[in-house]
Amino acid sequence: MSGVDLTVVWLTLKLASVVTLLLLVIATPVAWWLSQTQSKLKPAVSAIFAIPLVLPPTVLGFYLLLLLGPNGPAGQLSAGLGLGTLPFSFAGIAIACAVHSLPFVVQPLQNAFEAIGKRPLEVAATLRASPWDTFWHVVVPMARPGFFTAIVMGFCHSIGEFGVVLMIGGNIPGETRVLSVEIYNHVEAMEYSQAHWLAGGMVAFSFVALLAIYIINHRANRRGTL
Amino acid sequence: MSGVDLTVVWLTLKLASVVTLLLLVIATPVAWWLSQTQSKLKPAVSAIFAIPLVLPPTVLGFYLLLLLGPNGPAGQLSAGLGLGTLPFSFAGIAIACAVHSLPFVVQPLQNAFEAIGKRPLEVAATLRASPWDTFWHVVVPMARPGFFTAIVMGFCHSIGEFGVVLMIGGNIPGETRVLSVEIYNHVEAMEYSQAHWLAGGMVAFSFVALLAIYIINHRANRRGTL
Amino acid sequence: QSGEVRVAVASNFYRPMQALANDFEQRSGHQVSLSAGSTGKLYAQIINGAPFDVFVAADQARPQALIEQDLATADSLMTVAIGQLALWSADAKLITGQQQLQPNSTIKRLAIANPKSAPYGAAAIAVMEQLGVAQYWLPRLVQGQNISHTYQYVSSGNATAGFVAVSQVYQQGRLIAGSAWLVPSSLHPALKQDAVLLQSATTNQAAQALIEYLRSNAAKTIIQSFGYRTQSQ
Amino acid sequence: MAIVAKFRVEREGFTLDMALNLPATGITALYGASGSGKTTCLRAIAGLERLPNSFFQIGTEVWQDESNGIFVPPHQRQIGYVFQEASLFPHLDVAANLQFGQKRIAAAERQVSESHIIELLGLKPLLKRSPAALSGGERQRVAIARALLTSPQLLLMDEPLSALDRALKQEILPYLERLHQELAIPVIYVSHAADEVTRLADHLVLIDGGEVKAAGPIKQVLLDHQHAELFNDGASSVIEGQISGHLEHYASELRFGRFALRLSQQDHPVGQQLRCRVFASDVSVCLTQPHDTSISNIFPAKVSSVGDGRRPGEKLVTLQLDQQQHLLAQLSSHSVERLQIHPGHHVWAQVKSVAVL
Amino acid sequence: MAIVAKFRVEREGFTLDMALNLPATGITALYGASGSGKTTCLRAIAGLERLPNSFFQIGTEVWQDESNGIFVPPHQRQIGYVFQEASLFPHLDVAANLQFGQKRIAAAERQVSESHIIELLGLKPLLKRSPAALSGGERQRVAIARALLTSPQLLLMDEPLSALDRALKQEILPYLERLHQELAIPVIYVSHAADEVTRLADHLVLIDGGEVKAAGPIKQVLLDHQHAELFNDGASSVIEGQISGHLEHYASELRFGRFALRLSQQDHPVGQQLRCRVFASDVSVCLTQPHDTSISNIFPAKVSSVGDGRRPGEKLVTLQLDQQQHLLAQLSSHSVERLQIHPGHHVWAQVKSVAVL
Ligand SMILES: Nc1ncnc2c1ncn2[C@@H]1O[C@H](COP(=O)(O)OP(=O)(O)OP(=O)(O)O)[C@@H](O)[C@H]1O
Ligand SMILES: Nc1ncnc2c1ncn2[C@@H]1O[C@H](COP(=O)(O)OP(=O)(O)OP(=O)(O)O)[C@@H](O)[C@H]1O
Ligand code: MOO
Ligand SMILES: [Mg+2]
Ligand SMILES: [Mg+2]
Repeated sequence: MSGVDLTVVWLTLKLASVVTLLLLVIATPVAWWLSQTQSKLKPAVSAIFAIPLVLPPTVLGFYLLLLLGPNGPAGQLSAGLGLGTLPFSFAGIAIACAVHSLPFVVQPLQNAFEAIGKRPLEVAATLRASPWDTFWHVVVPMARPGFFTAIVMGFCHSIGEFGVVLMIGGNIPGETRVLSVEIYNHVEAMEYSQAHWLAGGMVAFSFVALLAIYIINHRANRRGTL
Repeated sequence: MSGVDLTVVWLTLKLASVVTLLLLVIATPVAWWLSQTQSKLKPAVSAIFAIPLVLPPTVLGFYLLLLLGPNGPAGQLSAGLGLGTLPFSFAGIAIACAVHSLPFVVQPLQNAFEAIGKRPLEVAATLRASPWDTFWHVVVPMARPGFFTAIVMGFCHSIGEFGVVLMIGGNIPGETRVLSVEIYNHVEAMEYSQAHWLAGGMVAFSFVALLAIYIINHRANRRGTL
Repeated sequence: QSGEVRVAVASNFYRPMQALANDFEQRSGHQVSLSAGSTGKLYAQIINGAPFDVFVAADQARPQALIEQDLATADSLMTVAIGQLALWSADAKLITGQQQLQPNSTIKRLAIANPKSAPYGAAAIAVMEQLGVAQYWLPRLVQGQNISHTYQYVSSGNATAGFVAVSQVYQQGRLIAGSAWLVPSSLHPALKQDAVLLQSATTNQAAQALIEYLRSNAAKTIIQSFGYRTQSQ
Repeated sequence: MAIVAKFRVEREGFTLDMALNLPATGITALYGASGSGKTTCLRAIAGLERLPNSFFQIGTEVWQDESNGIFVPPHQRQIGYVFQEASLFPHLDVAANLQFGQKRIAAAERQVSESHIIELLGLKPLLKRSPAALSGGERQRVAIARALLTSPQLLLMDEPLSALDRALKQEILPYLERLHQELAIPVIYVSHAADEVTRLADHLVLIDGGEVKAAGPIKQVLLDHQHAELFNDGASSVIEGQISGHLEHYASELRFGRFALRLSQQDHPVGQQLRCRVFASDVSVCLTQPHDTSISNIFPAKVSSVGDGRRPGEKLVTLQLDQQQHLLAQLSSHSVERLQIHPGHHVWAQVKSVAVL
Repeated sequence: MAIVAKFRVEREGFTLDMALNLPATGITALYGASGSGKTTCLRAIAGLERLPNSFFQIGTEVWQDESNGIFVPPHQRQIGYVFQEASLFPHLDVAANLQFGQKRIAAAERQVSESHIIELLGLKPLLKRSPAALSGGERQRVAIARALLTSPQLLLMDEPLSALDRALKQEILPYLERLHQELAIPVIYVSHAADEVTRLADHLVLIDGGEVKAAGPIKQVLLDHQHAELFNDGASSVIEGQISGHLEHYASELRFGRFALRLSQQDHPVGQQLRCRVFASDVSVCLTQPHDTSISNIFPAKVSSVGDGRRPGEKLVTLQLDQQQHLLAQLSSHSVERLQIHPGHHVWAQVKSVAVL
């Protein structure tokens, strides 16, 4: 692989990592709220968080472009705050990517939280753990399979993210040109052998990486609960 | 909306429904096997089923095209069986779409199956239920939240599916031109107001539909287990 | 009797092709179905058995490649349209001519189409090289995947200006909005868009009729009305 | 009919190694300390745990014979199982939980009446409830009913009554007894409660540290002083006899050998076999025949041995009524010394209370 | 210090309405049939269930007063809770489960020694195990230890010992007693086992159908014939006295009023207050003073009333020893008639066995 491609690989991994982190930070409280709430708003909030799934990525990207651009409300807000506008920046694709992958992270977390049931929370409370403490030391470890799935799905989906990134990113080398766009470009340009090499490498690498984390997870599961 | 658009909407819903069904049929046994197996192959199989996530949809579509096309091994097989080749047909996009959405369906099902634990299976066995019987009458109902998530994610993701469908489907009216592709067409034709209408309608419709099923699910959950 | 012709058309040419198809359908009674996509994607689909009869590309390379692989008929090859490039901004006062391309321009971010996959992008690079400002703009570029993305970058104001197709910003010979500089075609290789009849359609009379139609003056008038030039016979 | 079982398994810090040979009739109690392997054994019988190198046969049916590769999966074994923690299906209401097993056996095989069980276990008001809305004892009752409704060939119960209060136990126990008498369902019953065990069990298996310490008819096992410590319920002896008549004052008479025991009134007809347990602590000894005492059951006996009791200061005295029948009496050493009780002496055994089993 | 509670809630087919006024010292038993509302009450005390219009106060601390909008969340109540089903954290091993609560209280507040509890409950070999690899009784022991290690101000226990065998109970019970004596931790204890309750409890609350049927010092509540049915353990009376001496033959003497009771040897020093329970079924009556009997405890008494027993053919006779002390005797009607036992008659009460509480 050429030097350029390595930048691209690096950027891709960075994007996926940042997005995954961002997703966890956003999705965890949302999923927790959804799993615990008795509110009538629950179905509405659930539906809103599923919407990014329904929109084709390019279309989503298109609207995010309008929303975050200098004429869009979010863009004017961010510009007013002195942050500039987000499209064509790493931060922009990260946010866009996160919006798109949100449902894949909220759902498994919510399911995992709900599967815990009330009893462990009650037990923790009688053992003097505050709700916050309980969340970190009981809920999070017990929801490990859910977090695992959420992280794998969020990370992988961000690596494969394409339409949104393409639209919001502007293919700027070193900033927003990620692997998926690069492979796509090769396909478009009839450079099939480069595309094959890149795609093959990506699949092989991903397989090895996934295999490794699945093995680690498998071991951890065995050691942990039945 | 014009007559053409209604065909597109219909085709989209048909695609999403067929794909969801297909996904359930494929993913359920896979997820069940993964949740129950002690095999050393488990991490490898898990990793394989996560791979479609990593590939950008267009790239995935490209390779499916190569694979299923008249020169690809799968294409030659299907042609040899007298089935013709799959790309550029409804069956083709359905299969491609299913491949792409598989991880979103396998994962929540697997998590739900694992969350059930062994005890209910043991209880069912002592009550004379065969493994098959147990699966249908204990595992499936107890994994309802997982199935719900899997269905919502599979269905929504199929509606929003774009890159794979465009690549494998070829934007053929009445056959493979679904809503996401139609919006793309409008955008390409600079018919932005149509694009906005379609996208807006899609979001609104999806929101209402999702809201409805979340409300139904919410009620069912309340009636069911705690 | 009426037949059907399936056209794979490069996205940038989708709008004129719709008009052409309507006109053709009225004249011939044949049915036309259009499938839009990027040229590279359509090419990949055709070599993998896509059921198209006519391919209208955004460049000359892909139709040529199909002919070399015996997937298209050489005698049907024709240049349907010649694209024109414009430097365009959504700001009505910004672009007054090529001087905005000089360094220290008021243009903060310049959008072009991906030069690797889109001919308009390659043409834009050529223009900047010709003007000797390529080094200046390289770090200030944003690339749309195709010319349509590029247009959206500019029209949404995310990019201050960009190289777009004249066909996107002109209607009936007048600028629709913003300000623009029409790039002289001498500054870049010609943006020739070729069409070709696919091998599988050699017996399709409707397809042959469409190829014939595209060569007609009626067709050329329509094509020109979308801001393209056409090749003189 | 007999049950032959051989189970062996090694676990971190625990080895189970049991060979059992039980009659496939009546109630067999598995009794042992916490962690002694009772649940593991029951699970192995049900086939829920497939222990290597193991063997299980009931009557002529071999359910497990690893040396010949035989292993009948649990759902093909006609068992009923009541788990130590009531494991109701959370997605089904009480009624559906009850029907789950019942629906899965042929109508012809249903020998247990649903309405009867529902009434017996007081489940009527709970039928439409979800398991989450039940109290601990209510859950356990549903689990018992559910297992019974499969009309099993062998009933396995893992401390089914420990979550229930005494009044409920008192209602359920006779039903279990009758069930196994009427339907001849053999029952293997794990319990910590000595009173349950002695009341219900025909056979007793004492388990300790994964091994069988004693097994046999309950009368035999209980009579052996050695096991008093393991059984942990205080020594007792069992009297088996026939109802010989119903008396006024709501009393019945049980004849055993040449003796008669006065009992509270029994429902059983004259001639019915009956078993009673007499705790050593309920037996006192007089040197002369007491007359003006409220104790009705007084038997002449011969001291056959004097052993140490469980605690210092206590003696366990074996009294021989005739060739067949012994009684154990738990006396203070003080009394033994004061009354000069030695083997061979003739005394009067006063039985203050008798537990009908 | 006192505990004042008022809980009310309506559920489908069940209404809880309890007003409790308990001393915030000693052990209070909640006793009642399955489904009577014991767990609900305990959960309300812990704050796990927030019942509307309810009130709870311990000492000067108000934990719940809905009319003033006060509700202290459970984790801020210094309670220990042992759930009816041992609810260990599945993701933690036994050691980590034990430390979970302990880590969360200030070192200065730790009054319970970890190593001591681990030894007492026999948890040493289990420390590295996962909860899934424990037997039912082992899980329950871990749960008890875990609750104790938070050195709670109030210990709530929901049938903690029902999964344990008698030997273990016998070891744990004295520890619980000592715990509450040494640390003065008040305990509210739900149990079905009458022997546990009578041994442990200072106060007894009888619950039925969501209502308090009787509450008070255990001696009082048990002595009332009315409650025998509810308490379900057979009538009994409680004798409270002082150890007056240790005798030879491993015996001790308990002095109460002008009487002395001979007991098996007690560890307590002379002068120690002690409480014993005498079951009505362990008391027999003679018209003349018996001499050559193995029964050591024989008291002159006056029949003060003759009532009906639980079953037909049984009578419950109240015997008055002196102004203070009563004994209940359960006799057959046959004997009552034969011996002509009527109020005012003087008899000899023979106490066959005494349970030290
Ligand atoms: N969520 C609920 N909805 C309706 N009824 C309930 C709910 N939870 C408990 N109950 C009922 O409330 C009553 C009291 O339950 P509780 O658990 O307090 O009983 P308990 O005295 O602890 O019984 P046990 O000894 O069987 O554990 C029971 O009749 C039970 O069925
Ligand atoms: N998966 C396991 N791994 C290691 N040891 C185990 C496992 N399961 C059970 N044990 C151990 O095996 C022994 C027997 O357990 P079992 O559940 O049969 O006991 P039990 O007699 O039923 O006890 P209890 O009366 O407490 O329920 C216990 O010491 C337990 O700790
Ligand atoms: O129509 Mo193109 O090939 O996407 O510029
Ligand atoms: Mg057990
Ligand atoms: Mg309870």
